[in-house]
Amino acid sequence: MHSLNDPQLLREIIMDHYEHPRNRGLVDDDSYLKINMNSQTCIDNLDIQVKFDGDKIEDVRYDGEACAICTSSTSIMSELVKGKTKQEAQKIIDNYMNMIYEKDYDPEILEEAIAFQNTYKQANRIKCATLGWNGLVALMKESEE
Amino acid sequence: MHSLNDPQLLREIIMDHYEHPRNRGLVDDDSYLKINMNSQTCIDNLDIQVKFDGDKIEDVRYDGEACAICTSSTSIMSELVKGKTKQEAQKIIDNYMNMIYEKDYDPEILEEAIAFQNTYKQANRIKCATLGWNGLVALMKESEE
Amino acid sequence: MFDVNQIRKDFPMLNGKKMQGHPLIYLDNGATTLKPQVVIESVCDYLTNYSGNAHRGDYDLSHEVDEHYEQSREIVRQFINAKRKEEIVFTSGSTDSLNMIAYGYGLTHLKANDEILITVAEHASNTLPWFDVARLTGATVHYINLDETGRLTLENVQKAVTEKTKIIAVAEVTNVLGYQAPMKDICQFAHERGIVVVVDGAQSVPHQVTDVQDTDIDFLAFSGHKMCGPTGIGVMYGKYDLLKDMKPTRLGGGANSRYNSCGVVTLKDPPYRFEAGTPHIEGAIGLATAMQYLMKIGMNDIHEYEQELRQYCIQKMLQLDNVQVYNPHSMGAIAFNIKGVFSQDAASLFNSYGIAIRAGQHCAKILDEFLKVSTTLRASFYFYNTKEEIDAFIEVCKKGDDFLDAFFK
Amino acid sequence: MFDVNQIRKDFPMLNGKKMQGHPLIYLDNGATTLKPQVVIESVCDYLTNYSGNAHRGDYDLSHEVDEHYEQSREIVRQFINAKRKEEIVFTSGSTDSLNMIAYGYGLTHLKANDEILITVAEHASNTLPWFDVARLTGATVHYINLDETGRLTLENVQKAVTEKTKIIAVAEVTNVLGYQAPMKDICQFAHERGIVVVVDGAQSVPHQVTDVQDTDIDFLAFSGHKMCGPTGIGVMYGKYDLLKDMKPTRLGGGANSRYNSCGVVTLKDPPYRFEAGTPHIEGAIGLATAMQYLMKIGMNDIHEYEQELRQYCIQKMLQLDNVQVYNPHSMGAIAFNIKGVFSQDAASLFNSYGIAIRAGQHCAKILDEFLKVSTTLRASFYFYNTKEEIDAFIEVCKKGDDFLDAFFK
Ligand SMILES: Cc1ncc(COP(=O)(O)O)c(C=O)c1O
Ligand SMILES: Cc1ncc(COP(=O)(O)O)c(C=O)c1O
Repeated sequence: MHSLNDPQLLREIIMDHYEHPRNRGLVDDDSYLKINMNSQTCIDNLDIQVKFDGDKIEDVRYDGEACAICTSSTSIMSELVKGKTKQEAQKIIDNYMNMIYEKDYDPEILEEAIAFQNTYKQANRIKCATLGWNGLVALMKESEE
Repeated sequence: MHSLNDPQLLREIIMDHYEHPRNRGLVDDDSYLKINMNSQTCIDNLDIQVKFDGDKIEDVRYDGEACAICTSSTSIMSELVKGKTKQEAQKIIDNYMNMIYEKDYDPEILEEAIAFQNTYKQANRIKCATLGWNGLVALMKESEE
Repeated sequence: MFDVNQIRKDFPMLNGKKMQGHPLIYLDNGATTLKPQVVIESVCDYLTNYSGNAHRGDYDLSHEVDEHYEQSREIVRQFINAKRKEEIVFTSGSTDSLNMIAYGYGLTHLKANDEILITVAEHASNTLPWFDVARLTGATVHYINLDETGRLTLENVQKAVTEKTKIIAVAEVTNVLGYQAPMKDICQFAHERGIVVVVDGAQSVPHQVTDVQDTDIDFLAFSGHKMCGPTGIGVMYGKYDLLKDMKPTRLGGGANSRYNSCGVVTLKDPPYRFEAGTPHIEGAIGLATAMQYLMKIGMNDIHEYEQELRQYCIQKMLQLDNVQVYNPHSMGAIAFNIKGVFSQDAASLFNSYGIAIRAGQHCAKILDEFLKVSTTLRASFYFYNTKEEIDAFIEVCKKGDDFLDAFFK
Repeated sequence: MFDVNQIRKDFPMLNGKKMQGHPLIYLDNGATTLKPQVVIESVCDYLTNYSGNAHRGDYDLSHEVDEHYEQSREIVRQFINAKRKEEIVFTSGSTDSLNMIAYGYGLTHLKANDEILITVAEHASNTLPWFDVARLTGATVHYINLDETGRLTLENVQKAVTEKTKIIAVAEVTNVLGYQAPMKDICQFAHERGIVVVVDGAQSVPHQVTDVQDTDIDFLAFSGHKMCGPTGIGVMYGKYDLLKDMKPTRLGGGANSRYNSCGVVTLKDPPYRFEAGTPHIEGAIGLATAMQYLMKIGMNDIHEYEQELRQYCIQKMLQLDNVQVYNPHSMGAIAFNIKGVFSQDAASLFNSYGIAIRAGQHCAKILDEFLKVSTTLRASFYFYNTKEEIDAFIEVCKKGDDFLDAFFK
């Protein structure tokens, strides 16, 4: 677990994922579900792809144009949920959203995603910090249909 | 001249012209100029006809649907200007408008039209008390073109 | 508990405003309504304390505006009990809303020989756009007959509907005759036949409980200023699927998400695609405040009290020989005339006693073909009116014959 | 004499409003502007003291509203020096005005193969309606090239015009690059060829003297909220003869003088035919008050002071290595980026110091094809900004690289 009280560390996490985003780049593979997430009030515009294997999230990909907050939160998300079951992913998502919306959450489970714990102080960035996550939610829902 | 201070008399003038409008009814005669006056903010809707003979106003006619103030002010106007030269009519019109808009005017020249001297107290009736008169003005102008 | 004297304290215009030297008696609520202090304050609050743009900018002030604006949408949703807040589109008023429906939905869904049903009691704003859309598409406008009192009944709707009927556009309460249409029954009948029901709620939404899910209407239009809100703001409600299938009538900033120089445009989802340009922000906020104010008093109580006022007034008017009432049994405005007095002259007389009522055709200009009088007087109440005001109104009705008094006081 | 400290006292938002703990530095005036106390008061005055309907009713209150409303029209006429007040149409904003022109004039006057000229720097509200009107009529939208700095020149207009050109629709000052178009020359050239010139004045009318008779433009659109006025109100100016020849985009109460059940409609004369429904009364009144306020300060002085501010700011910015300015020589907003920082992240950093600036495409979404950057930051001034505010802004520009500070303060 990362120290919650070391802004320098949290900041480095965000910069690291912004400058070296993990799982970035789309694949040309019909077995992935795909969604375009574009924030209607800002510039972020990402395509998200998820491959499910039964109950499992086998892969997460994304690409597009987005700010640091959006890019790195999506990168961290992709690492966190890859290989997890939908149920496990849902628990991570729930905790993340709780953190963003200032409710109780379990920092342990969020790992690097705790870097976004201050988002509420700049409420206009919430849309950036959740864009990729909401894309995942939408695709998980779609996979159930 | 009528007593300016006898509301009862002024009122009778208006009622008389409302109930027995003079020169009412249109004629089917191309030598008359014609205009439709309909107040865009109230219900009054009159057609006005004027026959000019050179510089002289030979006849004034009107018909339509209008309130008491509009009907009787038009009736009185028709009597006042019939047979007058355009110049004479213009003087009457100017005095009438001055009275309506609370400027200096000569009551003598307005004869029965002084019944409308209180119009400014109910400013929303100005449009009624001037509709027919404005029709005359428009036709006089047209006759010059 | 409904306490009108307490309520009146909320309205600055009822505390000191005079007309012709008399305290204002405002009985033209069908045209527009007075504003309570809370609404005035909420408008000023925006202008004074957080006057930024909504949906724009990337700073806290803009976010603050956004939150207020979207919160207002949510309050409107509650007020009419819509399923989702995305079904609430802010417009500049009923007229704008009805035009958006006619040109945005009607124009794109009607074809030659389709039929649009309206009534002769509709307001111009629910008539003229349909004439024009009919002209453009080759569809035709037909009239549902009113019954002999002027009421819209399910039976007459059933008689008027044909295979070709695609849209029924009617007022829930009409602005001159004030009858309530049986919206729920009409919708049920219409929906069985795939007909879309457009409701002009300008005179109903301010005065009674509105539940769009219960009546199941497809579109609803109403204005803020007729329900204690600011002018220049109104609402178009539409079922989400219908909105998705509809074209905006105004294009521009905020309505599109992407486009390029070749003209390829991607519209945003409802409601944003319909709100191009900077919206009337303090209008939306003021309207939401008005709705909260109304909900706090209670729409049921408001409705009941207004009906009580109307009964009280009608009973007194029916006792007067010189007064003709055209709609004693409806629930909205009272349409009447003073016998032998042109409506405009009569309105002037009321004015001279400080009473605001309206004369004319009330923008329902084809109604004269039904009522057979070309103009009427209209007295319309709101929950802040009182029986004492009605008593004063009745006294002036009695003076009707002396209508020139107004001119010589 | 122009005294900014005196002027700032008129604006409640400049006296106490904070953002992220810092006094607000508002540099997003291109999006919307702050409101002086007199405007707030005139809006409240209507809502509090004479909240009736305009053009309606037959009593003094309604007449009083009418007078204020029409007086507001006259003040707008003065402000832009139109020939007649009947050439002033109140709308809900620039977007509404531009759509009214495109659909009310363009749609009825364009035919297949006619050409509409715009530029890639136009705001979405002066682009999308023309795309749609072109689609509906078979006309085509062509682009006038900007020069290498992003400026619209007469030469390039001349090059773009063909026999088929019917309409030129351009911003007098564009909202991202802020260059001033030579409107008078363009109009002269266009009118010799019977081309109608539509001007988007959203970013020019608030900041400089506007004289529609001198430039001879045919149509002008602008918004109240970008010039100290309320939201939800704007103006469409049109030469009277063009307005007479134009179809309203909204039909309804107040716009028609007569109609019957057969669909025969007689429209009122301009401007009333374009103002169907209850207008935004306090909006028009508030806008007129804003214009009086601006005229009292003097539009020339305002313009001069704003240019001085811009120069001051540009000079400081050009000294910074980490800042790229895209339009050092224009006169409107400053378009720039902090090198290596995504615009939205940068805006966030400014926010954390209480500075409101905007990031994004600024509703001119096809400009990226010209600037070759997909998004920029935009700082836009108004006459109440100061050099001290610019100094603070420059300090944050310098901190650009630490943009995540915003997140960890
Ligand atoms: C150049 C330009 N045109 C049009 C508009 C649209 O103005 P409004 O949002 O007030 O309709 C704007 C404002 O963003 C603008 O800058
Ligand atoms: C039944 C009805 N529909 C529509 C309207 C138009 O409302 P607005 O003038 O607010 O657009 C009115 C108001 O006069 C009305 O009474």
